[in-house]
Amino acid sequence: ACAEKMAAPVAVHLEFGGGAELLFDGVKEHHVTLPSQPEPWDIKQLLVWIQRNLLKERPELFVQGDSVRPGILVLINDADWELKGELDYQLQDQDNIVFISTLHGG
Amino acid sequence: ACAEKMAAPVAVHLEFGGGAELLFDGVKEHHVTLPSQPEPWDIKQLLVWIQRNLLKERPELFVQGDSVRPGILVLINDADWELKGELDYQLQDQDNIVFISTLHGG
Amino acid sequence: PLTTKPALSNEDIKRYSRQLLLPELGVKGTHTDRQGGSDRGGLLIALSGSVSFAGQLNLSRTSVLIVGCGGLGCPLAQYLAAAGIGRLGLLDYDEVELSNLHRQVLHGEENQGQAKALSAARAVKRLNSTVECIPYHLQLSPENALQLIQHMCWSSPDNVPTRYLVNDACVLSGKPLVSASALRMEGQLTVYNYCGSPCYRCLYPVPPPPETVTNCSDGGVLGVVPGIMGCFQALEVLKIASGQGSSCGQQLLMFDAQGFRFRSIRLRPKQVDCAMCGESPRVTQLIDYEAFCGSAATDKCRKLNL
Amino acid sequence: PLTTKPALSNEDIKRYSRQLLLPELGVKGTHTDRQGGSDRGGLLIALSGSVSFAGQLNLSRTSVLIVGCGGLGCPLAQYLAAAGIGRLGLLDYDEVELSNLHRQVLHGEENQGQAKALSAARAVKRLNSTVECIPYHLQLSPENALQLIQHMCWSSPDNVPTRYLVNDACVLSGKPLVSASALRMEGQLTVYNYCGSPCYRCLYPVPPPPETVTNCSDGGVLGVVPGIMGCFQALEVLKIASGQGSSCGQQLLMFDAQGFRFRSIRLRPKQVDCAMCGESPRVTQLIDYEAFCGSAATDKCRKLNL
Ligand SMILES: [Zn+2]
Ligand SMILES: [Zn+2]
Repeated sequence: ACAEKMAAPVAVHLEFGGGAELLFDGVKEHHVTLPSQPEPWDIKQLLVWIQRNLLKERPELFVQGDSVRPGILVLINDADWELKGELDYQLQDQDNIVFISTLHGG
Repeated sequence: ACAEKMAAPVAVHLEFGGGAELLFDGVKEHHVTLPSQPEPWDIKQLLVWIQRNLLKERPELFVQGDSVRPGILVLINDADWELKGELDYQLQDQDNIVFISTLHGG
Repeated sequence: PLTTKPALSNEDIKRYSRQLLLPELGVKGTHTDRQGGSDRGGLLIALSGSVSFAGQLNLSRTSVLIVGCGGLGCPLAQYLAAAGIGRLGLLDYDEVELSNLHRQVLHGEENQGQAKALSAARAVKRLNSTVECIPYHLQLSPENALQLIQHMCWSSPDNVPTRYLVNDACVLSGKPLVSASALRMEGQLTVYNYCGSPCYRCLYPVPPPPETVTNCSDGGVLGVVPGIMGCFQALEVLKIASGQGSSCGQQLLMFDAQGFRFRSIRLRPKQVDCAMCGESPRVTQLIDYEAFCGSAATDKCRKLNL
Repeated sequence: PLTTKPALSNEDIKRYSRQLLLPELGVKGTHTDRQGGSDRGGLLIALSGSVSFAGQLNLSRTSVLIVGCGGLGCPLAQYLAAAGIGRLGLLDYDEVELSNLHRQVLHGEENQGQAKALSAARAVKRLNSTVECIPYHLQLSPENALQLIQHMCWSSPDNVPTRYLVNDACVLSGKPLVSASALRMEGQLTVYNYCGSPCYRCLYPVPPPPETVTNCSDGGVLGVVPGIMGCFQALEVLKIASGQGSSCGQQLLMFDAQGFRFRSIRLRPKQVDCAMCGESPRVTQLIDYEAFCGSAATDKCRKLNL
């Protein structure tokens, strides 16, 4: 009975770039499956999940409050997350989410 | 009765580049629909169709015999046509076919 | 102000003949049949001067200020000067060091210790003495920025406070900002404040915490990566200056040199609530950017720490 | 043959310090946490020389022959020299003309009339005198090609006969060929004869009819487009030479500068029936390429016609 109320697991493709990958052992691409839960997954919950499951140290370099820290841009399927609802965007199966740190070198 | 034996019309996206577009009034992209015909369309027939319907002059700069002239590379859905059967490849609806002339400048 | 060239000289036509053949820069609307050898006709038309070289003249009437004569600024200055930009402002407060030469290719070994702005200006002059080249050996500041961008289209990378300063000065002066950066084996490119595209603050309203900012001294960089990104900047500046327009507005181009991958991202439009370019801007003049960002506008101190 | 450097000098470490920070070139396996400022530790390790700089040493042991010191060869030579390649052969039969300067940025106004190979070599020396730089003011021919590529990794663009000549010499010597071209506002890049990727003849077994070949004198080119393509070549040569390997094998990269679009195409593998690199090659030594292609290996005559 409980299972009927649960959303199915969601498989998403996460990418980190511009230096953000250095917080994830230098690994730029991660294929992950988010488990079933009563409500649909949104970006806000994804950030919590990443902090608990992928990010092993120095969370302050990745998140600030319940969002990403200033200077990190989030892309949902190759578009700026601002165009998609930011933290409230509901993840779809096979979504591609990119976290890109702004570069400052030259 | 005849209609049942005919293949449906095929919409394909044609692109010309590397200078080949100059034989088509400088237009690089063409969305065309190939009419119904008894057999499926293949690249060999597409070349004839292009010669009759798009290419207005100097066919010798585009075709040689029943193939493209040496120095033009054909790409089927972003892959070298050699990987797809070359002239015998059967066109699918929404295929992307690129004709690219090799550049020699520097 | 830049003196307006009425027409191209014979010398100009000879120098730029290969790019005058492009319909985008020279012979408008005559690009039929270049393929078949009849293009020689095109060049003859070009050389006889019987058509207007609108794009090239536009270039010769454009001023560009390059903020930073480093890994990005060197190729940028080089290709803008080669193409015949009218005026080039070359700004850098720093001097040439040996560790710059793996990527800052306008400078030479003999220029070590010299002001980068002067060294770059000399190199540019060797390439094209018809470009009006103005070296600025100084730090861009809220006091001098607005004056420096009089009559100038912009282009810049730098540290975080200078990025906000350049952005704000561009918005206040209504100039586009062709911005790039490179670190390790990655590059990013965006054209800000251009035809409805966002400004830097629309994208990054809050500066990043200083401890999250890595520069080339810290992170390293393969020299040819800023080379590529600086060339990309030059391309977009030339397209804007010649009148074709940039195709990078409201886009972020990301380049991964390791995997040789490009990704083009659709960005948000100009934000109505942006503090700088929005409908009721809260920032109406240049401010103290070091205080705003909590970090210095040079990385000199960091270098000295090593 | 190139003398093998046992280790980097202190001067080398200073000059290349920014690229030695890259795990790909210098400090292997220590790229943790650069983000947070602890990268300073990385640089200290690099400067103390306590690790092997394998990638940088590989570069210093690599010879590259650049065929053509023009729009592509200039940025290529510039960034290979800056990065610390060991030996650079600079080959060009031509002299510097005013109409070259909009894209051939290693040369200056004062070099007009001089051999391009010599002018380029002088510019490269200014940038990095530690690179062994050999100018060849001559035409590449079936007689000299195999000797010139002794101990050399290759890279080249040019007219059609020279392209086949370079390809065949590379196959016979087992060298990769990083090849690019640029015309109008387009560029193409491929790495031939490298790790199972095809050779030029696998892709183009029959030369194009001479009347279909357009060069920069005919078609025009925006100077920064070969600038970008030459930087791409430099990147791939550096990746191959440092030991990372190219990511462009069996790929054709097409760049459209007008729309700022990149497209990467999967190419056919090495062809078993290729006349040059196939299982039973029909061509086993260099041939007469002007006869094979039905055109001259220079575009000098065409220029004189104008
Ligand atoms: Zn804004
Ligand atoms: Zn082959």
